[in-house]
Amino acid sequence: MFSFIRTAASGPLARRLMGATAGLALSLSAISGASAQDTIKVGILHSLSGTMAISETTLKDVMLMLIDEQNKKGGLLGKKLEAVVVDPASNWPLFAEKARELISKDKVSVVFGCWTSVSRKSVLPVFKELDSILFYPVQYEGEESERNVFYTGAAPNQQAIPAVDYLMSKDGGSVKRWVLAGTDYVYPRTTNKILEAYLKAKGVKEEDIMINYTPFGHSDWQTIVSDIKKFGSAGKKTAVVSTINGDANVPFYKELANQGLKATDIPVVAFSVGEEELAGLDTKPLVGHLAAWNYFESIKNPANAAFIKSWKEFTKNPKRTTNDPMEAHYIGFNMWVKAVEKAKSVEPDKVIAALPGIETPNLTGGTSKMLANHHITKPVFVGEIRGDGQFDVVWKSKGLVSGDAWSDFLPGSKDLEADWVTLKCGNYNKVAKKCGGQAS
Amino acid sequence: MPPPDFLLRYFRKVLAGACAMICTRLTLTRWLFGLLAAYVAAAALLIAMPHARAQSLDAALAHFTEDSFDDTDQGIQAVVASGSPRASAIIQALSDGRLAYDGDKKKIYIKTDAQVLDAETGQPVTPAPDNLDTVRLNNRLRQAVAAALGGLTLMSPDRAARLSAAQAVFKSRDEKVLPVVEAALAKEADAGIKTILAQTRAAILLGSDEATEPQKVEAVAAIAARGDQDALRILNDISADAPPAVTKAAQSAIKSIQNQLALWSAVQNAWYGLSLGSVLLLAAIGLAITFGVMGVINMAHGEMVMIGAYVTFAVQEMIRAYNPGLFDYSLAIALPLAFLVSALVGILIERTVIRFLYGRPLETLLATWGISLILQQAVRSLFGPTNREVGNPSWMSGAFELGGITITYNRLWIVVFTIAVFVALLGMLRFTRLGLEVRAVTQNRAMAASMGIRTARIDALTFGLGSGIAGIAGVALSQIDNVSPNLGQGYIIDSFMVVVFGGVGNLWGTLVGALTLGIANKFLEPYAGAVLAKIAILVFIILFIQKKPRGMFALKGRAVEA
Amino acid sequence: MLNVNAVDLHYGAAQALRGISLDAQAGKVTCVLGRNGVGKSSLLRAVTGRHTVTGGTITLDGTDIIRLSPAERARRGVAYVPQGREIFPLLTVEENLETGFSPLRRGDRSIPDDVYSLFPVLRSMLRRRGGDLSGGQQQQLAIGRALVMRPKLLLLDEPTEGIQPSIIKDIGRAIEYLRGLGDMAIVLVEQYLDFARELGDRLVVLDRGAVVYAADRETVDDAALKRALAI
Amino acid sequence: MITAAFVRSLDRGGMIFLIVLAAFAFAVPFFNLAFPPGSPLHLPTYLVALFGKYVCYALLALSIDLVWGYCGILSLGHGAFFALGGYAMGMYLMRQIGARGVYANPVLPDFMVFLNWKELPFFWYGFQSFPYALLMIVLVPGVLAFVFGWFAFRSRVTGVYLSIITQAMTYALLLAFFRNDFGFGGNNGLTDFKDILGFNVQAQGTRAALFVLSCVALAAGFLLCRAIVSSKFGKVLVAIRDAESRTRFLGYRVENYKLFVWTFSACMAGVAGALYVPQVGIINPSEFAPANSIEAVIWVAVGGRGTLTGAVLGAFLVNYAKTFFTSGMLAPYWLFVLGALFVGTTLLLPRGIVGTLSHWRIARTERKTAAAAEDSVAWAVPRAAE
Repeated sequence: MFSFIRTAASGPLARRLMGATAGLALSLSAISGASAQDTIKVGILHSLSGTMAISETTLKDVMLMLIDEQNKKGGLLGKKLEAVVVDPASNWPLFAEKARELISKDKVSVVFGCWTSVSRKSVLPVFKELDSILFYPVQYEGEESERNVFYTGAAPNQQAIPAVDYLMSKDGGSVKRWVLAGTDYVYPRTTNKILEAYLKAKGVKEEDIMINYTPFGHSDWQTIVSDIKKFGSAGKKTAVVSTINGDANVPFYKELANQGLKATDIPVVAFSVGEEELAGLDTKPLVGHLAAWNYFESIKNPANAAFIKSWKEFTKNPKRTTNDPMEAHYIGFNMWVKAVEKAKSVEPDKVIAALPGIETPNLTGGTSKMLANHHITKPVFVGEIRGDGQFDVVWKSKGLVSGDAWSDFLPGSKDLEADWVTLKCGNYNKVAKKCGGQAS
Repeated sequence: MPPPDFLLRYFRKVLAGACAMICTRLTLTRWLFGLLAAYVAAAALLIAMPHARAQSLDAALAHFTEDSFDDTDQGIQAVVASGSPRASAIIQALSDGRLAYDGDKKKIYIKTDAQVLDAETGQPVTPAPDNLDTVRLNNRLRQAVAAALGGLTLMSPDRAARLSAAQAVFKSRDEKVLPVVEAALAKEADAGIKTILAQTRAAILLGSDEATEPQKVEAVAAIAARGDQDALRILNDISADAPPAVTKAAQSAIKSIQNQLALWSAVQNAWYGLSLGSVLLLAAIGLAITFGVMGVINMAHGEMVMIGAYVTFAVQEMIRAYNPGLFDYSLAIALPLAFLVSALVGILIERTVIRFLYGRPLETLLATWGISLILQQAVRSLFGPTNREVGNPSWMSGAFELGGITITYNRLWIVVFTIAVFVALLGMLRFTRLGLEVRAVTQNRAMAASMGIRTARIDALTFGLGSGIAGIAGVALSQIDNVSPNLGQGYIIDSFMVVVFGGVGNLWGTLVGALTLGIANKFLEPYAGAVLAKIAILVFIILFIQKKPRGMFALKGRAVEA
Repeated sequence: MLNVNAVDLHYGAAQALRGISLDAQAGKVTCVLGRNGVGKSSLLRAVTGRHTVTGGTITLDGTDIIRLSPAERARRGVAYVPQGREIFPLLTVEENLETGFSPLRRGDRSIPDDVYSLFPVLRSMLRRRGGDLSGGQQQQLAIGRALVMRPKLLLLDEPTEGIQPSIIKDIGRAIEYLRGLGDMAIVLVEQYLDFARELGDRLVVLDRGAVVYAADRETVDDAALKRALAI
Repeated sequence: MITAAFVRSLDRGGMIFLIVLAAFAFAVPFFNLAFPPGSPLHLPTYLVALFGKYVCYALLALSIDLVWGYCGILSLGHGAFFALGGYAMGMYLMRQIGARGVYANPVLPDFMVFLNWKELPFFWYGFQSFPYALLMIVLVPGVLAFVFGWFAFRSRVTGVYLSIITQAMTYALLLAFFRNDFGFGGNNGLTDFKDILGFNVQAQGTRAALFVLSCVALAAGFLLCRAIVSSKFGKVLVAIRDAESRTRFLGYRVENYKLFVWTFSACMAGVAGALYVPQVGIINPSEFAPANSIEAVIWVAVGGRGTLTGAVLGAFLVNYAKTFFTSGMLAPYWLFVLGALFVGTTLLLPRGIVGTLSHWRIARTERKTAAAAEDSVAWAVPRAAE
C-alpha cells in the first residue's frame, strides 16, 4: 500500500497535477487582468434573487437607467460608462465576494449597492482594503462614517426625529404616548434607542413609551395590534413609530386596517414603507397613516416629473413607482459624475477627495450637498397614505437637514464627529480630541 | 315612550299618499323640518362661534381654495356655521376626497362619478372644468370633518347615517356638539343609537368644566357600562383635580373594567391562537396528505401555497380590469382556479420528478427543494420581485366586537374556511372512490395494485390533491399575508413542524397539532415576545419528537422509514 | 385460459423460477404443490406481475400480459389472494371488498351476493376494520375481495395456512362452488396435500423453481406425487 | 478481489486528491505573493479569498458527507455547527479589536456600545485568548451536537424526522441569533475584524496563510474521515446506513456509533466555520438559515455522497457555479441553476460525479472478473448452486 503511494507521488502524475493547478490559477488571473480600459465601469451590487430582490431589483434598474442617460449625454471624461451587474443573491458573504470581484476583477471605478445594513457591513472591509467607493442609498441607523462609503440615504436625524417632531406638533395630533414597533435588527434597535432618548429629552415619561420587536417576516400581528390598541386606550393621544421591515409590513397593515385602527385614532408613522411597499396593499383603509422620507413620488416638481417619465419609459411599465432609495441613487450618481469631472479622474482617492462639497439638484426641488462626514443634506417630508397608494405630503422641513453620522442622543456616540476633509477621521472624539479606533 | 316604528312608517305613508291632494300639509312638514334644521344650525353656530356673525356659504367655501390645512380647518367650521342646507353635502364630499377647487378662479366643486357640481349651488357644471385639485386633509382635519359630519347628520332620517354620526361624535367628544347631541337624544327612537348618544353626552360632560358633580358621577356610571377600552380611555382621561366623588367612582369603574378586560384578554388569546392555528392547519394540511399519506417530503409545498396566492392576484387583476362589480366574488372565483393550477403543477412535479424517487424520501426532499427554488425564481421573473396587491373583498374587511374582543372578518372567515376544507378533505377520503383508493394505496401499495387500482394514477392524484389544497390555502393566506415570491418560504418550516408534531399519516393529528401550536404560541407571546415564543415552540417540538418520535397521533405499523 | 410458458424469474442473482410452464383452464382448479422456497409463490408473483420475469411468456385468453402492470392484469381478470391475506387493516370490511371495484364499470360496481352467501360472516362484520378480524375471517375477506373483481383467473396462495379447520372447510366449499360456476380458472398454491388432493383437477409439483411432476386428478399416481413432494 | 480493487481505486482517488490539494495549497499563495500585481503570472488576491472560502466549504461538505454518505444521517442543520464555530472565531476576532473600535471602548464591541450595553455578557469572557477560542470552536458545536444526538439517537429518531428536527434546530438558532438581546450583534453579526494573532486579517500574507491553513485543515479532515470510514468502525457505520435495525440485532450499540460520528462531524463543521470567518470578514445569523444547510447538502450530492473526494469536489464545483452564475448577464438565473442541480442530481446522478465514475469503474472490473470467473468455473461445477 505504502509503496504504491510513494510511486504515485514521485511519478509524473504529481508533476502533471502541479502544473495543471498552476495553469488553472494562471488562466483565471489572466482573465481577470484583461479588462479593457476604454470604458469607465460602474459596479451595481444589488440582490436580484432571494428575499431582498423584492427591494433591490428596482435599484439595479434605476442605475442602468442613469448610466444609460449619462451615456446619451456623451459619457464621462470622453469615455462611455459601462454597468457591471452582479447578483449577491441576498446572501451576505456573497456580497463581500461580489464586491471583491467587482473591484479586483472587473476593475470598476465605483460601486452603487447594498440595501440592508448587514450587507453594507459585510462589504465594508473589502472597500477599505481595496480602496474603492461605495454609494449606499438606503436610510439606515447611522453610527458609521467610512472613508470609502458615501451615504445618500437618510440618517436617523433626517427621518426619524423630524417625523416624531411632526407628530408632537398640533398638526400631527399632539401625540403624547408612543409605541416604537420594529423588526428585531440593528436599524430599528438603534433608531428606537435614539428616539427613546429624544422623547425622554422632550419630557415623555417612561410609561408612555412601549417598545416591541418582532422577527423578520412576522406575519401574525393580531396580538401586537391589539396590544397597541390597548396601549392607546390610556387616554393620551397615541402614535406608532414603525421600523418594521420588508415583508412583515403588508400583514401588519392588513391587520391594522381590519382591526379598525384608523389613522385618526392611532396614526402609524413608518420609515421603511414607501411607494413600492404600498403597491402590495389596498391602501383605502390605511388613508392617513404616515411615512417619513426624503422623497415622495407625488411631489410636484419638473425634475421629478421628468425622472418619473423616463423611469416609466425605461422600464416600459406605466405602473412602476419611484421611491426614496431610487432618488438617493439619482443624487449619488450625479454627485459621483460631478466629482469625477472635477477630479478629471476616476481614481478613487481623487474622487473621494473631490466628493465632499459637491452639490447636485435632488428631485424635490432642492440641492443636496455631500458633507464632510460623507452623508448628504436632504429635505424631510412627512406624507400621509392616500387611497391610490401614493403619499400626500403634509409636512416638510424648513430647508435641508444635514445627515448626522453620529447621533447626539446615544451616550456612546454623542461625542463623536466625522469629518473626512479637515480631521480626516470618521469617528473623531471631541472630548478626547483624538481620532478613535483606526484613522484609516 | 316613543311611538313604535310601524306607526311612524304608517304616518309617513299617509303623508306621502296625501301629498298630491294636500300640498299645504307638505309645505307645513317641510317648514317644520326647516325650522328644526335652522334651530340645530343656530345652536351649533352659537356654541361654536359665540361672537361670529353668520357667514355666507360663499365666504366659508373660499377657505378651501388656499391648500393650507389651517385654512381648510377654518373652512370646515365656517361651512357648519353657515347653516346652509348644502353643508352636509359639502362636508361629506370633503370627507370622501371629492371636494375640489380651482386655484385660479377660487371656486369649489364637488366631484361625483358622472359630473362636477358647483359646491355652493349643487348644480352640475358644464363643461366640467379641468385642472381641479382635491382639497387635502390630514389626520387632524379628518377628525374635525368626522365631528362636523356627525353633528350635521345626527338627525338624518337614515338609521345607518345616524348610527355612524353617533359613533363619530362619540369619538370626537367635542364639547361644541353637546346641544346637538342632547337634541338628538331627545328625538332618537333607536335604542342602540340612543345608548351611544347618552354615552357621548356622558363623555362630554366628564370633560366639561361646567358639568356638576352629580352629573359627572352619573356620567362615570354611563361610561363604565360600556366596559371597553374606549371607556377606559375616557375614565383615564378624567383629570386628577376632579371632585373626589367623581375620581373615586372613576377609579372603581376603571378597576372593574380592567378586571373584565383581563378576562377577555384570555379569551382573546384563545381566539388568536385558534386563528393562528387554522392558518397553520391550512398551510400544513396539504403537506399532511403528501407527507403523511404518501411519505413524500415536498419541500416545494410552500411554493404551491404561493402559486395559489398568485392565482388570486391574477383573478383580482382580471376582475379589476374587466368587471369591477365582481370584486366581492373574486375569492370564490379564485378558489377553484387556485386548486386547479396548484394541483396541475403538483401533478406535473409528481409525474416528472417525484415518481422516480418513491422509497427514497431524502432524495425527494432534495429534489423538491430544488423545485421550490425554481418556482420561486420563476414567479419572480414572471410577476416581478415586489409584493402584489390582493385586496380583501368587503365581506372580509373590518371587524366586529364580541364582548371584549375584536374579531376581524378575515380571520373569522379563514377559521371557517379551514374547518370547511378539513371536513371536506376528511369526507373526500372517507366517502369517495378516490378517497378509498388513496387509503388502500397508502396501506398496501402492492395489494392495491393487485386489486386493479392504478397506483401511479392515485399517486399523481394524491399529490395533485395535496398541492391543490395548498393552492386554496394560498387563496386564504393572500388575505392576511403579502403576496410575494417569498410567501411559501415563511410557512414551510412551520408546516413541517405541525405535521411532525401531530403525527404523520393522520389528519386529526395535524388538526390537533396545528391548534396546539397556534394556541401555545399566542399564550406565550404576551410574556415572551414573538421571537422567543417561536424559539420556545421549536425547542419544544424538538424535545417532543425525542419522546414520541412519530408524533402525537402516530399510526402504528405505517410510518415513513428512511 | 392462463398459459405460462417457460418462465424464468430472478431475485437479483438468485434464480427462483426455471423455465416453468403451466396451464389453467376455466372451471378447473390447478393445484401447485411443493415445499417451502421451491418457487410456488414466485410463480404467482410472476403471474400477477408483482415481480418482473426474466424470460418466457404468460398469456391470458391468448393475449400476452407479460408487459402489463399488476393493476392492468387485475383489470383483465387476474384476482389474487396473497399469502398472509394482505387485508387493508384500516379499511372496514365493506371498504376492503369495495377495493375490488376498480376493474369494474361504474354500473357493475356492487358486491356479488355470492360473496355473502359463501362467507356469511362478512355480512355481519361490514363496519369492522379489516385489521381487527381474526385470521380465518381475514382469509374469507381476502377471497371475497378477489371475487368482487369478477375475475377470470383466481390465484390463491396457501389459503389454509394457519387457519382453523372449520374455516378451511368453508374455504374448500367456496372453491368447489366457484369451480362449479365453470367460468373461472383457479390456481391454488398449497402445502396441505389433502386439501389440494380433494380440490385439484390438476396437480403440479414444483421443486427448485421447476415443475417436477404434473398430472390430472384422474391420472395422478399418489406414490409418484408423494415422492415428488418428498424430494 | 473486487473489494481489493475497490479499495485500491478509492485509495488512488484519495491520493490524487491529496496531491492536488497540496499543489493547490502551494500554487495559490505562490502565484499570489511571488509575482507583483502587474505580472501576467500574478494571481489576484480576491481569488485567494475566493478559493479560501471554497476550501472552508469543502471541509463543511466533508463533515456532511461523513454523516450522510457513510451513516445515512441527512442533516439539514449542519450550517448551525459551521456558524457556531464561526461565531466562536468571530468573538475572538472582536475581542482583538480592543480599543480600535469606532467608539474606542477597550472591552465592549461596537454593537454593544451603541446599544447601551454596560458590561460584557459572561459568555464573552475568555474569548480574548486564542487557545480558549480554539477550544470553543470545537467544543461549542461539539457539545450542541452531542446533546442533540444523545436525545435523538437514543429515542431512535431517524430518516426524514431527524432531517426535519435538525432543520428546526438551526432555525431556532437563527431566530435566537437574530435577537439583539442575545448578545451576538443581531442581524449584523460580528464584523470589522482587525487582527488575528497580531497579524492584520486583510494583509495579503495573512490571507495566504489562512488559505494554506484551510487547505491543511481540509487535508487533515480528509485523512481523519478516511481513517474512520476505512476502519472497522466505518464498516459498522455503513452497515447502520444500509440496515440499521439489523446492525442493532447483531449487537452493535448503534446510537453510540451514530453519536460519535455525528459529534465528530459537528466539530469538523465548527473548524470549517472558524476558518471561514476571518477570510470572509463577517459572521451573521444568516449562516444558520436552513436554506444554507440544504445547499451544503447538495454540494455533497453533486460530488457523490459516500465518497470523500466527491464531497470536496462537489463543494468546489457548486460554489464555482455560484460565483459564475451570479455575475454579469446570468445574474438573475442563479436560483434556476441551483434548483436544476438539485433536481438533476437526485434524478439522473444519484451517486454524484465521483460515485458514478467509480461505479463505472467497478462495473467494468466486475464484468471482466465475471467473464474470467465464468471461463474458469464453467467446467468445474456443471450446475451452479442457487
